[in-house]
Amino acid sequence: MKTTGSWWWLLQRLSGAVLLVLIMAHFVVMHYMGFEKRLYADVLARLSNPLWKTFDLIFLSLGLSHGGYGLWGIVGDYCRSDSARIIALIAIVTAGLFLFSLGLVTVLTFHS
Amino acid sequence: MRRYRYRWGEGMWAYIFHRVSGAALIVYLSMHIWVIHHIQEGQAAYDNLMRIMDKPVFRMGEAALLAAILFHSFNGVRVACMDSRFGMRNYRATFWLVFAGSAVLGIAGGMAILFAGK
Amino acid sequence: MIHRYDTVIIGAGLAGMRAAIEARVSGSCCVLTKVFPTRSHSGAAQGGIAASLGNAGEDDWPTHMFDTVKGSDYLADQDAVEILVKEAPLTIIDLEHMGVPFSRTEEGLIAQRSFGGHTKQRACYAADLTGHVILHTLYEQCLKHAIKFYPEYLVLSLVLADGVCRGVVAMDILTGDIHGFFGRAVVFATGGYGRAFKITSNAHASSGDGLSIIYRAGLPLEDMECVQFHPTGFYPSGILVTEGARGEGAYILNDQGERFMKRYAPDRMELAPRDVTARAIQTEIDQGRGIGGGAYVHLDLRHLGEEKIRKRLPQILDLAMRFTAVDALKAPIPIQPTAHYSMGGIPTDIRGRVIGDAQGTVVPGLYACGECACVSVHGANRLGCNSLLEAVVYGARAGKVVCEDLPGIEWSDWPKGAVEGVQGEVRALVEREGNESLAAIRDELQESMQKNCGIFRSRGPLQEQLLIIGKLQDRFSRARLSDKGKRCNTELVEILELRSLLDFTELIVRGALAREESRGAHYRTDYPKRDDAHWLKHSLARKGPEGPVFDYKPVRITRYQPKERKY
Amino acid sequence: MNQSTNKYTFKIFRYDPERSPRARYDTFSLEVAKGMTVLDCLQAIKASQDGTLSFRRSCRSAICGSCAMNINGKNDLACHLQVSLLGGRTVTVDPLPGFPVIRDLVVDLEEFYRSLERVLPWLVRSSPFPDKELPQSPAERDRIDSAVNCILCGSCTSSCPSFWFNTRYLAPAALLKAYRFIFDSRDEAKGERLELVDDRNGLWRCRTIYNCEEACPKLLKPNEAIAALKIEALKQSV
Repeated sequence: MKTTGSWWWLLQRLSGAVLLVLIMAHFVVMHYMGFEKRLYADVLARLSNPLWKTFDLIFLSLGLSHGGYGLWGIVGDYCRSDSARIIALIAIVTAGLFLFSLGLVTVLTFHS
Repeated sequence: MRRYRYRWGEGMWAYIFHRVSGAALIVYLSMHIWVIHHIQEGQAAYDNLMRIMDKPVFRMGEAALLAAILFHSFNGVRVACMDSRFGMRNYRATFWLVFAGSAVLGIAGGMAILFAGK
Repeated sequence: MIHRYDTVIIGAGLAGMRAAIEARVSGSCCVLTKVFPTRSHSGAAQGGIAASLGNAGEDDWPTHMFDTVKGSDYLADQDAVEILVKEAPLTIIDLEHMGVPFSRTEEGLIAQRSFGGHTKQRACYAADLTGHVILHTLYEQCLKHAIKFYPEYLVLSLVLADGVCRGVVAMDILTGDIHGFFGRAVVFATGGYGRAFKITSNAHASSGDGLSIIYRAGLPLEDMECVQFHPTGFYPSGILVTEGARGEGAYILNDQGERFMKRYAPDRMELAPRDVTARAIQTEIDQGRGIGGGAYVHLDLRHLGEEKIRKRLPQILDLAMRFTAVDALKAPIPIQPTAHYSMGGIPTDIRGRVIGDAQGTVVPGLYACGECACVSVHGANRLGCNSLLEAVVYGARAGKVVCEDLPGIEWSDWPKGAVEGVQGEVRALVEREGNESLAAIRDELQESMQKNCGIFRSRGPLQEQLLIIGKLQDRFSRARLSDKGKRCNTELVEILELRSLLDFTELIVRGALAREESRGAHYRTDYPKRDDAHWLKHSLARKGPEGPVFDYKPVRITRYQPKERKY
Repeated sequence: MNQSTNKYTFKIFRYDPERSPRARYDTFSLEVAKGMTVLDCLQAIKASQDGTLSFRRSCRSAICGSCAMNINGKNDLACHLQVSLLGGRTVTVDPLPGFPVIRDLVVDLEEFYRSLERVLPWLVRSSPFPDKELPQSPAERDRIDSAVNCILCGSCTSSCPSFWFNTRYLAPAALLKAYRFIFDSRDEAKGERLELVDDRNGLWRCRTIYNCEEACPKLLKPNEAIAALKIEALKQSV
């Protein structure tokens, strides 16, 4: 547990790999299975299925953490001032948590 | 600007595309979560929104989204494989492979989105 | 600005850095260097470093000593050689422990290969980058010990007061500022002077600045006429092709595809010492048996096989492609002799202390080691691999002696106006008006030295060369700089280097003219025999009121009496 | 055959803050003989056309690393690049990108040298040394071969965009130096060194752009060393 950077590096790759599968599935369902799949009724039906609920939650959390860590990497690449880095970190984490709770609310509370 | 004066090669473009597509996906994901959140406002409002989203200009956006997803994913796999020395060594060839793969699938998939249901 | 250090070391090659690693123990220490430490010319040494480790067959120090003494044509001081070869094995082990990545045998020991003039396989190597890896390892050790470097400082003059060395004055090349370095001990490790010749294996920086500084300070220089020509330099650039290539078994071929070394050194063939081999190649070329009648012969590696070449001579493969456009796997490499090493230099005793006269009077506070020094372990001809060894062994010795001596050396006063004097001198040089071009003078000097004072020498050309140097010195006084700035004025550096060249080339020529015999690398066609009765002695040249004055001192012979030298 | 000569145009970056705060390009026309390298041409220009042109050079045999510069957009050693092989009649010479320029083609490498010092760049051993050499098999020695051949010319680090944007980044040269010791079978500070390169300006700032692979004039592959270090760091954590 000494070289902590390697953990983050590995996690980013693993989350990326999982996301690759999830996003393909999501994209195919949403864009190639017909327009009605995107409408209220179908979404409602899917979200009533615990499997889809789980899928969406994993997708949501991995997408946000992968994106958030990617953003943090970009900040680290260009930003040398410590205070700016801390501000950026707080902003990323806050935005990530906010979006996550928003998505969480959508997925968990939306059912008939 | 002298600092950045260098003969830009495939590695640079891969890096820039990866970064730009990644940033774009973050922006899209944020908007996406925000928009989907509106499902709480009821069926009529939501389906109306979805119909607006089905207009050609948004469909083009979706096609672009697909291209970004494809490039970012494939290049991610490329980088991970090259980093872990998993078979791939030639950064130029693998870039073009990723580029061609995401271009072909992106154009085909994009066409399908643009002309779906027409 | 005056900096104060107990020890001031000049030069960051193998000798300088090795000295620094020892000298740091007994006080503050700094290293001034004209180029960044890892850019020193030690790094261009390729083939190996000699030591009787016995990793590739039986070997012992007396054999190494005899080979070296015989190689030197008996001009080497044998007590100094004995120290060199006795300390060699431990020195190599010490280097290895510092981290030098030597190539290895299957058993995991340091690999050793054959080399010219050595009768055993005793060249420890790291492919063909031996100097490079040792240089970098010593730099790493200097970082470990937090040794203070002043990189890109050109030393301009020695500060002597009452016969005691007080320090040096140097210019920061990047800013153009002149600094004084006040030290209780000053170690010169400034390297050689191959740039006196047109075709040379040496770096642009190898302009013998240290020697010229010593000479201008009124101290003597020893055996300056002994200049080594390496048999194998790329044609036409003169860039070095390691003797290790022949150590691995490469052939030298003339236009008829003949291994002509059998006519010059039937026993040792291509692995004869450098003076013999270089003369053989030059003779072939002069007699029209160069390739296509041209000024080069062939070095053929092909029979060694691709694997061995790639593994043991990777750099040569790369350089051959880049500098001669020859794929050494498929074709022989065009080569010619190239000015390589200066056996002579600043006279020191076996402890690295600089001596000021033929009686061996020590100049207090002043030390020298490495190629710029003349201990003399190489006499009239150095064996390959012995130079890296000398740099490390005598570098370390100089450092240790400094440690022993420092407690007995008091801080004295920094002479007033030492820095200002040099500042004025440099200013005058920059602002001087004239119509002579620095590059033209340098080119003419290098070309004429090559022609008149090269491998084969004789009275007529040498006398002509003296006249040429005189004229060039005169023209130099009217040489004009177009760059009047202070910041990173490389033209100023070049003119200072040229001044050095003009100083000591005169000594080379005068020494060669005086030494009426042929010994080692010094070959007089008008005196083709060695003359022990008159010339078994070292020459010492110092600056007199009207040009150089020569003096001589005996060679120290302990174990091996001079006899005929045959290979 | 050797007499065939050709005219080339050299477009050279010039900057001398003593005279003018503005950088510019000067063009020189030069007759280039067969076999002349870019360094030979710069020397010829300095000798006969403009003595104020400043650049570093020393060994001119591709081992000292002094004359690394940007030639036609690519970092390389001026001394081992033959003009005739460059293609085209115009040669553009710039100082190494990414480093502050001191004057003309001379750049300030201070930060570059300091970066090397951050990876514990010397052999570390706590166990006692034998009287003889430390044994090392040819295979173990081969493992570090490319890393010990590095000449510290700065070409790789200068070509690295991650370094341009964050000059605190260790960058390829220092990471290659870390590799040289981490994979040396005689060294005993592997863990410590891996922690040093795990710094936030360390290993993970590598964005796999691979400019370093192409920039290296000695054809070493710092990128492969970095990849190996990433795996090694990972192995250490699990």
